[in-house]
Amino acid sequence: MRGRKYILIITIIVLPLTGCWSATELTDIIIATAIGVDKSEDGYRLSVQIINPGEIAGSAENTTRTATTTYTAEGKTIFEALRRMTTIAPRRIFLSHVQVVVISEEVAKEGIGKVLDFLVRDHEFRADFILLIARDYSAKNIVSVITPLERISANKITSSSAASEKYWAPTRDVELNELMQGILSPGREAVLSGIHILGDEDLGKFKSNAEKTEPFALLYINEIGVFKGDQLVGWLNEDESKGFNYITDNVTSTVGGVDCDDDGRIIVEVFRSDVKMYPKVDGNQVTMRIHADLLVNLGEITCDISTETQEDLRAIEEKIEENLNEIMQNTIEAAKKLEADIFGFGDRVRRSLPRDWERLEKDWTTHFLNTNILLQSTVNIRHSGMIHDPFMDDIKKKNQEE
Amino acid sequence: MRLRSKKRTAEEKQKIIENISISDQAEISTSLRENDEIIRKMLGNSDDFISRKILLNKQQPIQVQLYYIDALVDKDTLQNDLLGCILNLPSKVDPSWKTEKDLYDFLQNETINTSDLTKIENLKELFSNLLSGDTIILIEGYSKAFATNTRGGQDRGVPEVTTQKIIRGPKEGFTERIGTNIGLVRRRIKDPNLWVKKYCIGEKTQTEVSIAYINGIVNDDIVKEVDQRLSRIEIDSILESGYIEQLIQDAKYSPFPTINNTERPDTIAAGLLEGRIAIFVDGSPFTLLVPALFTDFLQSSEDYYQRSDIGTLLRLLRTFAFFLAMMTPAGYIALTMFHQEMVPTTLLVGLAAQREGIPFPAFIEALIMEITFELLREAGVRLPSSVGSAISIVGALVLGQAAVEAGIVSSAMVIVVSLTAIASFVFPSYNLAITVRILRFGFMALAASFGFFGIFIGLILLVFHLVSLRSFGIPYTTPLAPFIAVDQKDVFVQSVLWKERTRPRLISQKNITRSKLNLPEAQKKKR
Amino acid sequence: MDQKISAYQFFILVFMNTLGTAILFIPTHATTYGKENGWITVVFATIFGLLVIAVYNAIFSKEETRSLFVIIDDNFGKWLGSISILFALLFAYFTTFANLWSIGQFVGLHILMGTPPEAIVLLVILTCLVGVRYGIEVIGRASEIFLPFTLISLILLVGLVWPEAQLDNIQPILQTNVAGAFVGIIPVIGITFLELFCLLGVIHRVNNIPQAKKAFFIGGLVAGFCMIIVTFACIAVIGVDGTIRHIYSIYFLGQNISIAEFFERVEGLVAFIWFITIFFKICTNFYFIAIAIKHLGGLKDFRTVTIPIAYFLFVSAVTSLPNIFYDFELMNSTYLVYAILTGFLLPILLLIVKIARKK
Amino acid sequence: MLFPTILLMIVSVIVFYLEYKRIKQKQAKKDNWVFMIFMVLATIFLFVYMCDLPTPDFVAFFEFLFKPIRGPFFTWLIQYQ
Repeated sequence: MRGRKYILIITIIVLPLTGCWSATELTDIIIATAIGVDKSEDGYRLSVQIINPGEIAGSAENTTRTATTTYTAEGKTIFEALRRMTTIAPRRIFLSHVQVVVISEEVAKEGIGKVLDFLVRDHEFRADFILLIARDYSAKNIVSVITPLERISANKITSSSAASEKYWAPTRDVELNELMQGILSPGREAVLSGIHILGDEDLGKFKSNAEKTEPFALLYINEIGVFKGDQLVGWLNEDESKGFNYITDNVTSTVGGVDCDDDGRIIVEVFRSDVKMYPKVDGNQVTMRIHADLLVNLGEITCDISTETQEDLRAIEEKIEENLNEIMQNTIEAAKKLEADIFGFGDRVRRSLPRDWERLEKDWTTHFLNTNILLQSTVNIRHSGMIHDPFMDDIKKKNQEE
Repeated sequence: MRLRSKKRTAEEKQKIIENISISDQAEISTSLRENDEIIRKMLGNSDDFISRKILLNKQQPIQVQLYYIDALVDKDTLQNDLLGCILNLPSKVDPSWKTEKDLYDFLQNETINTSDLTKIENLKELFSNLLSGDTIILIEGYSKAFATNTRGGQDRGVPEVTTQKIIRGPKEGFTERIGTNIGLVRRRIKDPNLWVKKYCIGEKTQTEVSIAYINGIVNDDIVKEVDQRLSRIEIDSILESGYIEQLIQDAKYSPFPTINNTERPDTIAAGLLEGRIAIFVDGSPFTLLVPALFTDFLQSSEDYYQRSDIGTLLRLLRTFAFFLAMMTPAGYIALTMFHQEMVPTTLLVGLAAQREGIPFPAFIEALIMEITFELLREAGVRLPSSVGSAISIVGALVLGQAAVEAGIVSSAMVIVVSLTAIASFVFPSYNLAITVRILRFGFMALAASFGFFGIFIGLILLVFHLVSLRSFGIPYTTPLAPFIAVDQKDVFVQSVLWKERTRPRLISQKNITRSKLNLPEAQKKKR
Repeated sequence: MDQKISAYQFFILVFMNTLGTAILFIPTHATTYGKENGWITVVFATIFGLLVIAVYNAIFSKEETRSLFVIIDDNFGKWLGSISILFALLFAYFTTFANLWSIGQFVGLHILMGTPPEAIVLLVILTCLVGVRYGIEVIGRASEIFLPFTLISLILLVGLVWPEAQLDNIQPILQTNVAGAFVGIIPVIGITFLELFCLLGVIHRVNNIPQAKKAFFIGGLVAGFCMIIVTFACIAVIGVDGTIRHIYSIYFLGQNISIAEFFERVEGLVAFIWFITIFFKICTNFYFIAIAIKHLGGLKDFRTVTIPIAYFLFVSAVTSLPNIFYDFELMNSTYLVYAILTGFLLPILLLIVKIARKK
Repeated sequence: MLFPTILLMIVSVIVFYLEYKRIKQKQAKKDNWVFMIFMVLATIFLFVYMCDLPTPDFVAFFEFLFKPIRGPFFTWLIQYQ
C-alpha cells in the first residue's frame, strides 16, 4: 500500500506532458451564430455571421463597429469553404453556438443532402439549431442583416421563428434531427420554413439599420417550403402552412377567423388543438381519417351576431369547423399537387399497419395521391374573453337612433 | 531517629545528574546536602528556582529544605498554607519517630494545610513535580521527599471561543489549563462513566495529556487503539495538541484531517456522548476528538441547537460550499478553455468580451488571483487588527477594481475567486478549509490540462483516497461508504431531535440507544 | 487479511459493470438489429441476462469460501483449470483494453477535441491503477459514493428528454423485424451481461454469499431496466434512423435536451454516467486480471503484477484497434464469440462438471 | 517522441525500483521474480510502442484464435441488421 503516493507523484509528473492540446482560449476563437449557404459557380458560397463580443456584452459604450460581422468564402463543399474562410477570419471560427442555418432557395432546389452531411457529422455542431430557406434573397444577405432589437440577428431569427410557430402557426421550427427524419424516413417528406427580407436588402447591412424607428430592412419568417427527398419542390402559402401545422398536430396556439353573414368577421383564438390520423387500407386504397379537436376562445367579433344561446354558439362553432376543414383540405390538395407526403401519411400507415405498408411502400407516391381524406373537426368554444355579448349590434342600434 | 548514612561519591553524583532524565529510579539520598547539590546542579542554578531552609524543633533541630519554582507556584498557597504552617509549628516533632511513615502522617494530618501532599520516591518524580509547580519538602535523614500542591501562576480564565463562533449556544471555550478544560466537560456530563486517563508525554516538556470517554458508550477497540498510539509516542516535546494530532493520526500524507479539534466544550461533550474519545493536552485550548469522519467536518454543534429544518438546510449549504470552494476556479477554467459549447451563448459572448485584451491564459489568470487571495488572507491573519482593515481596503481595491481596469484579470475571474473565498469560509472546521485550499490548486491544474475530464479524473482519485482513509479503524466516509441506512438521519439531513434515538453505529457499538421516549408521541398520549 | 465488501457494494458493482460500455452502445446496437423493437430487444436481453446470472450464481454454493479460480481448479483439475483461467483472463484483458480504447475515442471525439487518445487512456489507466492497488474494498466503497450521482444523472437525463419523446417513433411494436429483434439479443448481452463473468472473481469477497447472489440478480435487473429506459428514450426522441446513425446515440439524445432555455447542453450528464460506470468496469476487470494472475502464479499479493499489466493495457488500448468501424465489427464478431465462450459456455461447463462430480 | 520516450523510461525505472523495494519488504521471493519478469516484458512492450515499432497485436491474436467460428457467425448475424 506504500506505493500509492508514488503513483500519485508519477501521475503529476506525466500530467504536464500530456496536457493542453485541446485548450482554446476564448480570445483565440470567434463565435459563429448563423451560417448561410448559397450556390457558387462550382460549389457553395458560405457566409458565416460571427459575433463581435466587445460590442454586445456589458455596458461598454457603443462604438461605431457593428455587433456582428459576416465572412464569406467559397468552396466545393461546405467544409472546404469553411476552412478556406480561415484565410479571411482573424481567428478560428467556433461553430458550437450556431443557431441558424439559412440555405438559399437555389441550393434547396438542387438538393440539400450534400449540405447536411457536414452539419450532422461535424462534432462541433450541436443539434439544436434551426434550418431555414432564404426565399428570393441570397442567404448571405439574410445573414448580414442587422436587426434593431436583438443585436445578434441569429437570436432574432430563432426567437421569432419559435414565437411565430407558437402563436400564429404558419411556420415550422425545424431542427436538424427532424429534417433528417423527414428526408430519410420512408413515407414522409421534409419541410422547412422560409425567411425573407422586408425592405432594402443592401441598406440592412448598415449599422444605421438599427438606428431608425422604421428600419430599412427587416427579417421575417413565413410560409413553408416542401421537399421531395432532399429537393425543394414548392411552397405552401400562409393558410396552407397553417393547415399543415394543424394536420401534423403542431399547433399550440393560433388565431383563425371566419366571415360572418354581414361584412364583419369572427376571430377565435385556438388554445388547444389535438389532431389525430387514423389510416385505413382497403386493398390498394388508403383512407386517412383526420380528426381535429379544437378548443377556442372568442377573440374578436366585428359583426352583428348573437352569442346568447347554446344554439348561437353551436352555429359559430360549425362555421369554424367548416373553415378548418377547408383549410386542411386545401393544404392536402397543395401537397398532392407537389406529390410530397409532408404529413407523414405513409409513416402513419407504416406504424399502424406494417403489413399493408410492405405492399404499398414501393409506389407510395401514387397511393398518396389517391388517398381518400376524411376530415372530422370538433370545435368547442370555451371563453368569450372579458365580455359576454358582442356590442356591434348595440352600436348599430344607437347609430340608427341618432 | 536513626540516620541511614548513605554517602555518594562525587562520580556517583555526576552520574546521577547525567542520567536523571533517563533513569527513573535514581533514589533520593538521606543527606540533605547531597540532594541539594544534585538538584541545584540539575537545574543549573536557575534564578527562578528558590530553596529555603527551615529548622524544626529548636532542641533537636531537624533540617527541612523547601524547593519551588517561583513562577509556577501560587504565592498565597505557599505562604499561608505551607510556610505558615511549618514555621508556626509547635515543637511537636518527636525525634523518637522511627519511620518515615510517622513523619508523613504528621505532616499530612497535623501540619500542612494544602490540599494535596504526595510522597515522592525518586529523583525523576521529584523533578517532574517541582517543574509542575509543586513545592518539594526534603527532610534531613529521610530518603523520601514530599510534594505539596502549590501549583498556580497565570491563567486567563474561561475565555469566549474565538475560532468556532456560533450564534446560538454556549460561548465559553477551552483554556490552556488541562484541569479547567476537563472540568468544563465534566460539568456538562455528570456521569460516573465519564472516565479520564492521564498520560505524560514529551521527554522534556512532560506535558500532561488526558483522554476522556464515556465507558459503556465508547467502542473499546478505539480506546485501546488510542491508548496504544499515545503510549508509543517518543518525542522531546508536546507544545500543542497539534503535535499529538500529527503523531497519532492515521493518514500521515493525506490532506484530509482524520482527527477533529475544537475549542468548544459542548462539541466535546456531544462527541463523547456519541462514543468518541476526547484528547486533552495541557497548554492548548484545542481539544482533539477521535475518531473523526468526513461528514463531521461539515457539521457544526449549532446545528443541533436549532430546529432540524434549519440545520438540514445549513448542512446542505455547507456540502454545496465544499464543492464550490474546491471546484469553482477549476470549472471556470474548464469552461472557458475547453468547453465553450457548454456555456449559453449570451454568457459566452459576455465572457469573451471580458477576456478581450487580457494577456494571460485563463489558467494563469486564475492562478494569479488565487495566489493573491491566499496572500491577502495569510496577511490578514498575521496583521494586528489595526492594520487589518487597511489590508482589506487594499485587497478590495487591488483585486476588485484596479486589476480589472488595468486589464490584467477579467471581472468574471474576480467573481469566481470571491465566490471560492466566501465558500471556503463556510465550514465550521478550519481543517477542512485548508484541505480544500490545497485541493483547489490540484483541480485547477487538472482542469487546465484536460478540462472537465481532468476534473472528473481528479474527483475519482479524490474519492478513492477518501474511502481508503480510516480514522482509528473507522472508515472515513462512514456512513456514506460503507453505507449505513440508519445513520443517514444525521449526515446531510438532520432529522428532528426526538427521532435521533440511536448513536452512530460504527463508532459506538454497545449502547446505541439515546432516548427511549418518542417525545411528541408521549406528549400526545398525555393529552 | 482479506478485504471484504458488503452485498450492497457488490450490487453497485454489478450495476456499474452491466451499464459500463452498454449505456453508450446499447441503444445503437439494439436498434440496429431490432429497429423499432430495439427496446424490446433489450427487454429480452435483460431476461436472458438474468438467466445467465442465475447460472453464475449456481456455481457458488451457499457457504462458499473458495474463489472462482479455486473452484475451477477443483472441478477441472490443475491443467485444464489453468487453461480455462487463462482463457477467461485473456477475455478480461480484451474487455479492458477495448473499453479503454473506447473511452479514449469518445473523449477525443466529444469532450476534448484534439487531445490524442493516448493521453486520455494513460490518465484513465493510471487512475484505475491507483484504484486497483487500493483493493476491492476501496473500489466498492468508491462505487457507493458515486452511485447516487449516477442515478440522479440518469433520472435527470431521461426526465429531461421526456417532453421531446414522440411515442409514434416506437410503433409498430413487434410487427416488423421480429427476427432481428430476437437475434439482437446476442450482441446486446455480449457487451453487457456476459462481461459480468469478471465479477465472479469478486463474489467470494462479499461477506454474505446468499445476499451477494441476490445482489447479483437485483443489480442485473436494475441495470437492465436502466438500459431499457435509455433505449426506449433514444428511439422515442431521436427516432430509429437517428439512433442507428449516431455512434453514440445517447450522447446525441443528451444534446436534444432543452428545458426552459437553461437546462440546455447537458450532454455532459451522459458523459458523466458513462465515465463513472465504465470506470468501475475497467477497475473490476483490471482487478480480475490481477487476481487471476496471482492465482496462476501462486503469488502472495495481487498488487505485484498491477503495474506491468497497466503498461500492457495501455499499449494494447492505443494500438490494437484502428478505428471505430472495426470496433463495431469486432463487437459483432470476434469479441462476441469470445464473450459467449467465456461468459456463457465456460460457466455452464463448470456447472455441469460440478453437478456431475456431486453425483 | 524522443522526450516522452525518455521520460516514460525514467518513470518506469523509478516505478520498477519502488515496487521492487516494496515487494522485497514483504519478503515474497516468488512475487519478486514474477514482478521482474512482467515488468521487463512490459517495459519492452512500451518501448517498442514508443519507438513506433510494430507491437504484438492482441486483437489479431484473438481473431486468429476464433477464425473458424468468427466468419460464419458474423455473416449470419449481420444479415439481421
